[in-house]
Amino acid sequence: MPVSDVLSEIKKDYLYNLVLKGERADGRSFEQYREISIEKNVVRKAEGSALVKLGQTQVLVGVKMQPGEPFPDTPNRGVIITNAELVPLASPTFEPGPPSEVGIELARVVDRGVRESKAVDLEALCIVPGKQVWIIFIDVHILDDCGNILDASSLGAIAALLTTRVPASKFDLGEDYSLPIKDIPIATTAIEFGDVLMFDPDVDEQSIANTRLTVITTASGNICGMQKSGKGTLKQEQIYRIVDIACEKAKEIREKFLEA
Amino acid sequence: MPVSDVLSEIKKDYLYNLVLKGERADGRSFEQYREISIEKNVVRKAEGSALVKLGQTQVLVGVKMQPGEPFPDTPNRGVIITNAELVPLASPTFEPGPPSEVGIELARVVDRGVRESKAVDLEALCIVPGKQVWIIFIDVHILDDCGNILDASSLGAIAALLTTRVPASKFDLGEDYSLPIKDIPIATTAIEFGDVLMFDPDVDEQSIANTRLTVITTASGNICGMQKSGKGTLKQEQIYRIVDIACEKAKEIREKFLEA
Amino acid sequence: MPVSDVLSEIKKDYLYNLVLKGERADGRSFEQYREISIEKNVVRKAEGSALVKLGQTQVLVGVKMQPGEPFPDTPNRGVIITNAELVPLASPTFEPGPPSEVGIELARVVDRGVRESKAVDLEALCIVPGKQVWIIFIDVHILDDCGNILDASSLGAIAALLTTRVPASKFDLGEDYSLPIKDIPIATTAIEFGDVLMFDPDVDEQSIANTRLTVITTASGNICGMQKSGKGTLKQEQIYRIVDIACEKAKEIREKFLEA
Amino acid sequence: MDETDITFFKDGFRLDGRRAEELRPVKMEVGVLARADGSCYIEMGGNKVIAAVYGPREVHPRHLQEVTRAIVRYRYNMASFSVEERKRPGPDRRSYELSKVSREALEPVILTSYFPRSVIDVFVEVLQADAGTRTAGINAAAVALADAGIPMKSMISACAAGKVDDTLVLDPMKEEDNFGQADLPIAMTPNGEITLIQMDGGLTPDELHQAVEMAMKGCRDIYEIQRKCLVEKYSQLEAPAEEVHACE
Amino acid sequence: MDETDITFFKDGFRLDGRRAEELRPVKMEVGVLARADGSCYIEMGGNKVIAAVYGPREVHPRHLQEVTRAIVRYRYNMASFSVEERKRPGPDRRSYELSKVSREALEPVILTSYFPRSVIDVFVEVLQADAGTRTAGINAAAVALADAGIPMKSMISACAAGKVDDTLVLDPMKEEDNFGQADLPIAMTPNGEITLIQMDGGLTPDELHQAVEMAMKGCRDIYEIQRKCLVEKYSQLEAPAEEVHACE
Amino acid sequence: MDETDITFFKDGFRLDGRRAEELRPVKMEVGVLARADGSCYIEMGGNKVIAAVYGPREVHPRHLQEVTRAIVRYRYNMASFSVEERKRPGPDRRSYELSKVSREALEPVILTSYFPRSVIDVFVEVLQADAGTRTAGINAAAVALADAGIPMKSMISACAAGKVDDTLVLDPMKEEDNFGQADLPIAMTPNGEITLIQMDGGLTPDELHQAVEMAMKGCRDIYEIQRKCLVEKYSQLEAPAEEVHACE
Repeated sequence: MPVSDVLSEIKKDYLYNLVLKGERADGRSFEQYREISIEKNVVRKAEGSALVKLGQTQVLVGVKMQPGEPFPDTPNRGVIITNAELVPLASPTFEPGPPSEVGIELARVVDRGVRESKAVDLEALCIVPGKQVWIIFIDVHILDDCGNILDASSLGAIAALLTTRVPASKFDLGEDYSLPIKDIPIATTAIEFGDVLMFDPDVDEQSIANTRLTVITTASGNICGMQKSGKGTLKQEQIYRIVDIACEKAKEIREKFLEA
Repeated sequence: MPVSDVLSEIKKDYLYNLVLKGERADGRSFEQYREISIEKNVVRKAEGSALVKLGQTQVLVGVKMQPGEPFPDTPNRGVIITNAELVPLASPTFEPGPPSEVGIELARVVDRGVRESKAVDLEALCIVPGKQVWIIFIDVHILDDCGNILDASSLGAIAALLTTRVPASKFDLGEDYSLPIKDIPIATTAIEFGDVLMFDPDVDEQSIANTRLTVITTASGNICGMQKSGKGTLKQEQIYRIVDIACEKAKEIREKFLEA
Repeated sequence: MPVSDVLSEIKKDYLYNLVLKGERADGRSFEQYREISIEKNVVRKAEGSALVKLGQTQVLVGVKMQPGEPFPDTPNRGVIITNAELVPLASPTFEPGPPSEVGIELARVVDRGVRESKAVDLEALCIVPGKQVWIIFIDVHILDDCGNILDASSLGAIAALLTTRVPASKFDLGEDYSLPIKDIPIATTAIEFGDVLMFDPDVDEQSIANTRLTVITTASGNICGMQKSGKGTLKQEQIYRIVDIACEKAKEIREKFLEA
Repeated sequence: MDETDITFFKDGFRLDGRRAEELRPVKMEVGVLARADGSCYIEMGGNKVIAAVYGPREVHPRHLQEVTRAIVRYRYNMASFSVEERKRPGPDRRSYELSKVSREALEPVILTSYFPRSVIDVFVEVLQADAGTRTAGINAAAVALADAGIPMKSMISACAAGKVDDTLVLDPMKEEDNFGQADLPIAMTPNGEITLIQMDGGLTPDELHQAVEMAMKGCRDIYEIQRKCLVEKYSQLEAPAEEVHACE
Repeated sequence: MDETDITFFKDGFRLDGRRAEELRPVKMEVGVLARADGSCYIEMGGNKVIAAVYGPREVHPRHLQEVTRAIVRYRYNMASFSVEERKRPGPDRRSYELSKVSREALEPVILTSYFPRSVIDVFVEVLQADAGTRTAGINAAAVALADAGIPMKSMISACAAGKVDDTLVLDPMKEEDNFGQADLPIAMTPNGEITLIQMDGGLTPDELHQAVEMAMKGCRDIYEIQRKCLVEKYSQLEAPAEEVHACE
Repeated sequence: MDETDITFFKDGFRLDGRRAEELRPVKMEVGVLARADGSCYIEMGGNKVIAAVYGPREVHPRHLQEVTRAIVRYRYNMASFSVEERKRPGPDRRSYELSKVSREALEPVILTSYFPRSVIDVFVEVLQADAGTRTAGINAAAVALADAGIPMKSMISACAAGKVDDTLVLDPMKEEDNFGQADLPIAMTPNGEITLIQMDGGLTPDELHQAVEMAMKGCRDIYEIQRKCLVEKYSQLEAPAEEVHACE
């Protein structure tokens, strides 16, 4: 693949020169997100769903629920299972087959945000203690990977959960009701490139950066999850700075899209 | 594989020239089947079995039965599970490993014939409604692929079912009895090659044809299954013609081999 | 890999010339084992464990137990499940992924020794007849393959079983007790090379030999398992000779390390 | 397919108000994905399906390469949440079969000899399923191929006919499929060359002829929608000649 | 292996009427498959096993190639319906082990250096199982190799000895295997070079010697049947010299 | 992480007698395996972990090769018997994630450009687990890389901070991890360049700063142990210059 190597070198130079001038290819400031849109309840067959667009990135998240057995160590709590499909439709770099390392990490970080923020009231999802609880399947389906699918997926997950109706009547367990949501975790991702921190990277920016940090924050402004990825390093101060901005960004997104 | 490419070109020319003269390599007419033989109950350990020979093609089908759970949406019916093993013993083109696309399609078409013709009286295979029914495993084992294994497998499946004894005594469920059979579906396959339709293709004919159509018919002369395969096209009239001849052929085969 | 081929030819010549002189590279006699050490109870989380060193070869065996269902044909007996992991840490020739043919054979031969010698009193491991029995997982973890991992694994398995405490209290099934052991099977492996039989081969000796025979003997001096491997042949007398020496060696090892 | 007590027709209209020979509403949008070389989103009744095309591109693994032509791959996949009961992610036997027959429905019109040693990948994701996902997928995939600029001899359009309450109907929806007596999906070129035909259920030879006719009529209706959709997009862009050619 | 109440001997005869040192009836047919390069069908008592040989042929994947010799692959497989309780299709741990030891039983006599960079594939399908399928498979595979014209130093013949009711028996059948005290399969050349030996159960050193002798005697009986079977086929055809040589 | 009734502190000491900012006892041994190119065994409290390094060596399969540098692979694996309830052998989703972040914790310091087209394989086996296996694994792996003579820009040291009973603690053990309120593992160079950071639970921004400081302090303590361990081994051997360099 020498041709694509050459192209990526040129692209890297181009983006690096922009960075020196304090610019990004699409004219955004370093801390600015691309345009966000969230369309809720797009899949009628799911108990909850949301289509998130982050610039041209598109992620569809569906939530399905069914009764099942609790884990032995949490007999009175519902269960969350998060899965992500990086289907080859979404990017030339995705391949069919079992989840890749990247897909597994993405699903686990999305899951961590929902779980550690205690977004879902799992105690309220116990049907028969120790015997039967609600199982929540959060399925993340990437449709178009134009960068930062992690933030988009995380946003899609909580947006879909916010629309979810517990399908009690379908299983003769009373009337349907809205899934009880207690917090709204938001993931915010930045990359480090040439000593600059850029938020919400697009696919080209992502490809040239060696380091990425995702910070997930709760409605009360606490941090409930972090994940560094990529084979680069971060300085302590850079981490603190990303955390600070992540808290701000998350607040904006939460208020604008999810508390309406 | 340039050598095999050259050979296949030569073979194609040879067969094409024969077709122009209205002939097939083994002297059959276009609608004529190779010699058929069916040996029943060849595997003592199976509840039913049949070894079908179609010319040199050999397929062994075994039927096993055991009690199990019904599907939730059909609580009073037995369950049929059809599987095909295209083991590498049978052809240089078969490979060990999980079922290939071709093997899966074959199993599903054989299954469709048995299922859609309602050949097996599934209601009669309920043991305890909603709890326990008979599970029928139809296992197709290809031994020698000399062409048209689909018709041979389909024939083997119904022949094996016709010999099947429900092993009730083995599971303390009363006396053994013959599996109740209500119809005898027969699959008939033709290929299209140079505007000619050839039935029961051998392995060479198959390899040069772009299009194949299988038609499955019931004892009453209705059609219960169809499957086109291959990357060619068919005209509407060709389909009708294959259906007409398939009905005739199926009638002959049914009367000669399965209603004796 | 022409370089490694050359090296292996040189190594083969060297070892062969040694054999002609009646010698081995590390100075042992043909029937002599490398130094053996057994460290018991090295893994606190396991019900029993043992780290076996055979020269530089290191194998760690852990035993875990939990209640489970018996096999239908042995409703009153505990169940043994033996697994071996040839993790890539242990040898440049081991690869990550599902167990290889070599790993499966190793696990099955270790299992055979334990099972056929009736080393574990399985009847004593019945909890509720037909419903619940103790399941014993013997997990063999190869750490450093410097040859003859089969004997080391087999030794590790019985040593770990001898230290195993049945974790009854953890499952509210009464007080913990020592796993009832009735026999101590020992595996002894020899290779054939240039008409000479060498016991406890190291990794180089193994690589040049075409034939290997493992003989497993019980405390009473009977043979409870044998396995030839490799693409060479053995003469009848060679087999008898290996069996004779295996009985002696096993007696020595048993007395020295396992009956203390 | 099973008997039931549902009344499928009322005053000559179907459960959703359609006549027997009427298609469900179709919505089609081309070029909906940024990363793919071609793409198309389709809604056919309750089905929501998206197709993407990548290629011609290099083949991995190499041994699948063909010296004289491009290979075509087709992956039909259902999202876990697309159906009533959650589907385990990944392919099952059904999706392998549908991928095969769908690929074979498109291959006859793709000019694969233009691109030796390469692959044309077609990916179809079912986001919401309501009977007829394979035909919806083929319709979207054919448009996505055109959108990707893959040279084709003609468009491919697909539609099913079914039998419910002893009546033949076009484009069966979920209830008609679940409790119907037959299902017969077809794909074809605008000239009526059939590239996919499957059938299950029970039809007399006469019914079969009628069902084939009906499904072919449905394909022709779909074709008009596909054509319009592509013309709209490419007329805006002043489409280069080969693209227009691609849709005919 | 388990204790039971079955009486295995009556007046010195076994459950199926055999004497202790008697083989079950063997039926063998060579060249039973059209596609394979060599093939053989065998019945040993209730066992029905078929073996096919393909090759020497190209190795895929390539990295398995050996520069100086052919590799040999052996796949032992049981049909789902070959046993009392249906077996899930595909290989399990037992079949991996049997494939390995069976391959190693045949490799010593195959002249692999004649065919560098190629593979000789041996496929064995157990259609009906009744104890002794590995030895039946090896017997059929050895004949199939000869039928495929693969040059061999000699034939390979296989047979097991067992111990039931404290008595050694040749070629144990299912009941004797299930409830027996030991099983010792052997494969060897006509000269008595042993290429496979396995054992499980319990034998004193003395019993082991006797069991080995008994199994070797069984192998020699099998060899006569293999030889006759090949001679019959190839004498009809006026076999070329190397084929006769192949059978020793 | 869950609420519970356990009292985690008594008179300012933790369950195992440690102070809040104290590491568990660490035992480290380098060069413990004969076959591997480099290896290290570590005990951190109840954790027993072994790491091996192979390479630089040839890459299989070939298509993973990089023209300008070595690739690094890292496989984190738990022995079945290393945890309370037996773990099924083989990788699960957790181990895939840990393998990825651990590899990315080491890659920044490995001079991969010295070995184009090759692979450096790092294998980590958890023999006994007691919270903190990923950091223990990274610590052992970094030393094993040095032991294998792989050129590195610096050592990597890893340690976690946690929050229990609203108090920040260094290097949480199993009980503190299971019932704690947060876990924050870090890996870094001796200069404080952070190569791994993960977090779950709940921390205020202030607590986060303190926890990062605390974990970094732990890393520095670990680094001293790693250095001492390598110096001890290589001073005995009169270590060549590049090895010493490797640890600094």
